[in-house]
Amino acid sequence: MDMQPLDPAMAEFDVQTDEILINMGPQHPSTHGVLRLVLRSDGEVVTEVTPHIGYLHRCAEKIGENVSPRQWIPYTDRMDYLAGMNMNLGWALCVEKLLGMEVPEKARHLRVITCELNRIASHLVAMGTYGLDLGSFTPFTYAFREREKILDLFEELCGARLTLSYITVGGVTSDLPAGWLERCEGFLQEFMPIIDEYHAVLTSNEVFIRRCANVGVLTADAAIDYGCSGPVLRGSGVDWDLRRDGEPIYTRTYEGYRFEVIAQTNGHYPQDEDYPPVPRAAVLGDSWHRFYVRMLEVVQSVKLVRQGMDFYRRAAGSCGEPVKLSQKLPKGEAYLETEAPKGQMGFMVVGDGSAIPWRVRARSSSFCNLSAIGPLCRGCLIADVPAILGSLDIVLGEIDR
Amino acid sequence: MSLLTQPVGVAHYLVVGAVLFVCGVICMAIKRNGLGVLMGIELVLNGANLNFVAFASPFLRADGANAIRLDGHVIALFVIVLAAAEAAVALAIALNYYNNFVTIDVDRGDELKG
Amino acid sequence: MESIHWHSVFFLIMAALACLLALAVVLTSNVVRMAFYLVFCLAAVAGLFFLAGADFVGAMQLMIYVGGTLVLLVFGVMLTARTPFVSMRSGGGQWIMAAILGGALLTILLQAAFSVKDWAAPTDPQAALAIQQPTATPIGMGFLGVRVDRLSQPDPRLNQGMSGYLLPFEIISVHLVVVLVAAAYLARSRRRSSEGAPR
Amino acid sequence: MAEYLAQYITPPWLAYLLVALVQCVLLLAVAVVVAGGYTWVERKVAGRVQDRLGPTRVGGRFGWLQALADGLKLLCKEDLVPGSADAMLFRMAPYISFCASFSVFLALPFADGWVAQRLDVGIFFILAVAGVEVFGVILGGYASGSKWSLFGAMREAAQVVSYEVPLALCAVIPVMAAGTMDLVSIGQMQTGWLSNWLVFHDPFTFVTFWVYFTCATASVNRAPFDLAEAESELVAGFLTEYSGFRWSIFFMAEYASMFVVSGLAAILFCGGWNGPLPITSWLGLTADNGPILAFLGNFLGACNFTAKACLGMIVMVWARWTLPRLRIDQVMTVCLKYCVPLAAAMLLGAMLWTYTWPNGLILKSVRLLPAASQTPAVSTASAPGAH
Repeated sequence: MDMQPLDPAMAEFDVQTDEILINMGPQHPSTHGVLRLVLRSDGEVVTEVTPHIGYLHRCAEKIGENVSPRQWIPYTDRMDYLAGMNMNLGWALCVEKLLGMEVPEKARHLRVITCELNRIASHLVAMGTYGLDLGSFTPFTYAFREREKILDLFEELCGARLTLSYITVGGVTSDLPAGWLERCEGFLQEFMPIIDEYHAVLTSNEVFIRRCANVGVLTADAAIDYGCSGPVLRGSGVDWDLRRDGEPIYTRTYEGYRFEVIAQTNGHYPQDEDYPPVPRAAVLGDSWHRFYVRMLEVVQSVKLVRQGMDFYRRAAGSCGEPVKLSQKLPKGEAYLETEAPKGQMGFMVVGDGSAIPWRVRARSSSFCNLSAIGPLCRGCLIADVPAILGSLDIVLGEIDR
Repeated sequence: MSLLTQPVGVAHYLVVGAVLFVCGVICMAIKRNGLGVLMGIELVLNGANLNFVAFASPFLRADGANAIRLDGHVIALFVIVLAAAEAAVALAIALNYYNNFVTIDVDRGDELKG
Repeated sequence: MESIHWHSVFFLIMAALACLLALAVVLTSNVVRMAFYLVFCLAAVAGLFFLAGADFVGAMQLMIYVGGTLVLLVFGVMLTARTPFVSMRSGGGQWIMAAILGGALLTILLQAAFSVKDWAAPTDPQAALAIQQPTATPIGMGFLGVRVDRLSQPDPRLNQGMSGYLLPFEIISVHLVVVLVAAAYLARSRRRSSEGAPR
Repeated sequence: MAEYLAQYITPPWLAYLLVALVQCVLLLAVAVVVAGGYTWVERKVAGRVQDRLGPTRVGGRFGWLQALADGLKLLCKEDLVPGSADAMLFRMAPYISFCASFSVFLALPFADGWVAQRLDVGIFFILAVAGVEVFGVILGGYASGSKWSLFGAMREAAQVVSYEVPLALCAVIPVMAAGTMDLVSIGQMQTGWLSNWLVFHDPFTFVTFWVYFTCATASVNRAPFDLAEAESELVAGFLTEYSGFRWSIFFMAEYASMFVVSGLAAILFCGGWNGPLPITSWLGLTADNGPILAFLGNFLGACNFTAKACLGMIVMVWARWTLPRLRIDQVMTVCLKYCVPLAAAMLLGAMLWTYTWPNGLILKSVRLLPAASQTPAVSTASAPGAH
């Protein structure tokens, strides 16, 4: 009778219990969409996690090879549907890189404002659903309450709440409506004190800390090896943010902005604000740190939005002219990674001289982040699997494309 | 129908006790499942307990003064506690048995080595 | 028309339940169902205890047997329940042997039960219906060495055992502790590999 | 009551049957109304905690009839039995759970003497019968033939069996202070002012109350200890395969046992039906002034008791919507490393306290009513035949 565990590192128990395979998903409340995880578990202890993806595959990249770059913008909205602006920006910048375009000053600041607002919205969803994953309902409603206000601002801006298609190749589709900046400023003023509420409900909650501190520890080396990026990478203490360290065409967007990269370096996080302290149980690279990085990035994004509004007020001129649909793409290729809320979102476009790209590819940050779940979950309890998965903050629309 | 109108006595309790006891004995004898044997033991102990409790009650018999009263209850309690202890140990043994033989069929445990 | 004796009616219901469920335990071969029937058999026995005026023992039966032992047993069933073992059947010959032996044993026991005339029925038909004395406190005092029910016992033969059950109680308690430690030791989960699982 | 009716109705057994039926239906109504009303309260409180309104439409402004609508919806749903399930056990399991938690009401007094069956071992009976509820859950989880259900069932079994130990230890402490296991007597002992409540009997009972409440929350599977049906981990645990009516029966069983443990907390620690102030004795609503006034007093007491039990349940809701869920190993740690030793220490402390000051330290002058002046030591010695 073959009862040997596959993994020799697995603890061997005196009571021989059967290893069972459990399907977590694709219809499971905490797999964040249609992810299917096959857990091999011995009682409550998980010995192996195998992610199965592809349930949300929609041939987005192939479609991109049949439409002009501007027509593909709505498809990027549906990749990371929680951060449509950032997806739009990644693709727009990539095509602009191929075309060698520059966007006007005003459009640049509008891009920063909307992308950072969307980053806040995305991190709010990450925070709320992470609460759900740990069995706490209330933070979810608190997070969505504020996210709704951001979506209201977007709706006013471009008519859509989720699939925005606002940022486009060559600039943005429209200028701000009258009074938008005041309403945005009003939101930010309301929002800042509420962040403390989030910290009270989750970040510094004793039960929360016990659930995610020292759970799913991802070392910096492992994070780099797996190609993790975004808050997952920075949660492991790697000081890397494409907004500062990216390609010039992307960092030019953030020229003149002051912000800190949220990563624990030299044993502490940026101390430009009054953040809750790191609990003693937390280990760098665990679920708690990944969560904490997102919470601090929200504050940084608020600062960026404020600066962006200042710059916008002072900027003159137009907010860019979208390229024509018949705009010919030069022969050659361009690849650009941008810092989306979930991590480094890369787009590649290959032109063959016609208006339709010859090849379109996307590099999904969630895909690489998800690839680390196997080693992260080895030996954890079943209850830790949602806790780790939630801390990776994946979006299946982006993984499956 | 006289059973419905007449009070029951110790003898009636003894009948129930006897049925439980015999069921338990049969269970112990023929079950191949180790845990089934364990359940047989529980049945036997309960049959015995029923007798103790029945003898303890002074209202169930004509010679009520001869009832063992509290002693019956106390012995029944001891039996219950010991049965719990026995179940714990027997279960541990069953688990070990399962580990060694990968079955709980008691008929298969016919070799005198662990 | 004679009035119905309620004590007897409830006794009959409980007794029938207990006997039938005990039979079901014997006859079924699915181990989980066996445990299920056993729980209700034991609960019915607890009902019989209540009817016999032993409310403390009855509650104890519910608490320890039904609540504790059986959950323990179900644990064991589940730990060892793999589909091939859930139902293990015995041979027909064994059944015949068991039926003969069981029948003989039952006959002897039944005869013994009805052989003493005084056991058949109480003299006072309403006695069992009378409000029963509390048993919890006397039992508790008995365990502490004071037999409150024997303080006024005129018969010197029955007056023995006044010292109560302090010593047996102590022995049982120590025994229980030893058994629990032993059971935990037997069923312990030993982590053999020192490297352990990465967390 | 039954004896009274038996004089007029022939045959007399019909009277007994009638009275039994009425009491059964009353208790069932209590259990069901408690469960139904409580779903409404839970949704309202959860709504407030989460900065939203909760039910607002069904049955007027406050959504009073939401529970009824929910119940109707559940009744209309298809009763599914999975193909791989053990159909008989699967169908039986909800009823076992419900019967167990419903039987507990048999011994739960709502006011002085307002109890279906006054038992000498009331508290013991309640703990014992409430423990049977877990059996239905285990059977349901096993019989569902789903791995998630099995996980839920095993978690429930491990958790409830562990938490029964500190729960029983905590229940023993007020029993020791009162000198009886009869819940009606325990309640009567706390007549009068707030200071007569057993929670203020000595410092140890005060601590015990909080330990008891924690363990009670865990033993009825409420958040943060709701591991058996942890929706983010186990889909719905042992309830995964249940639908419609059977699901709602499990649900009612859970809510009924929540009421029971909260009610038990009220009786054991917080005076039961005796308010913080001796209002009933001020108003003269006692047995000395005739049966009608006594009935009124008892009615007030029952309301008082229900209010206390509901307060306990609302605290459970509050905790549920505030805290994340603990992990199974942490739940076991809380039980075995904190609750059990703490309860054992409190038991020892309360024992020494009762031994040192058998009459209590609280000023006797505060105790207004003669029933309360019966000290624990005296009641222990004179217990046989005292009630």
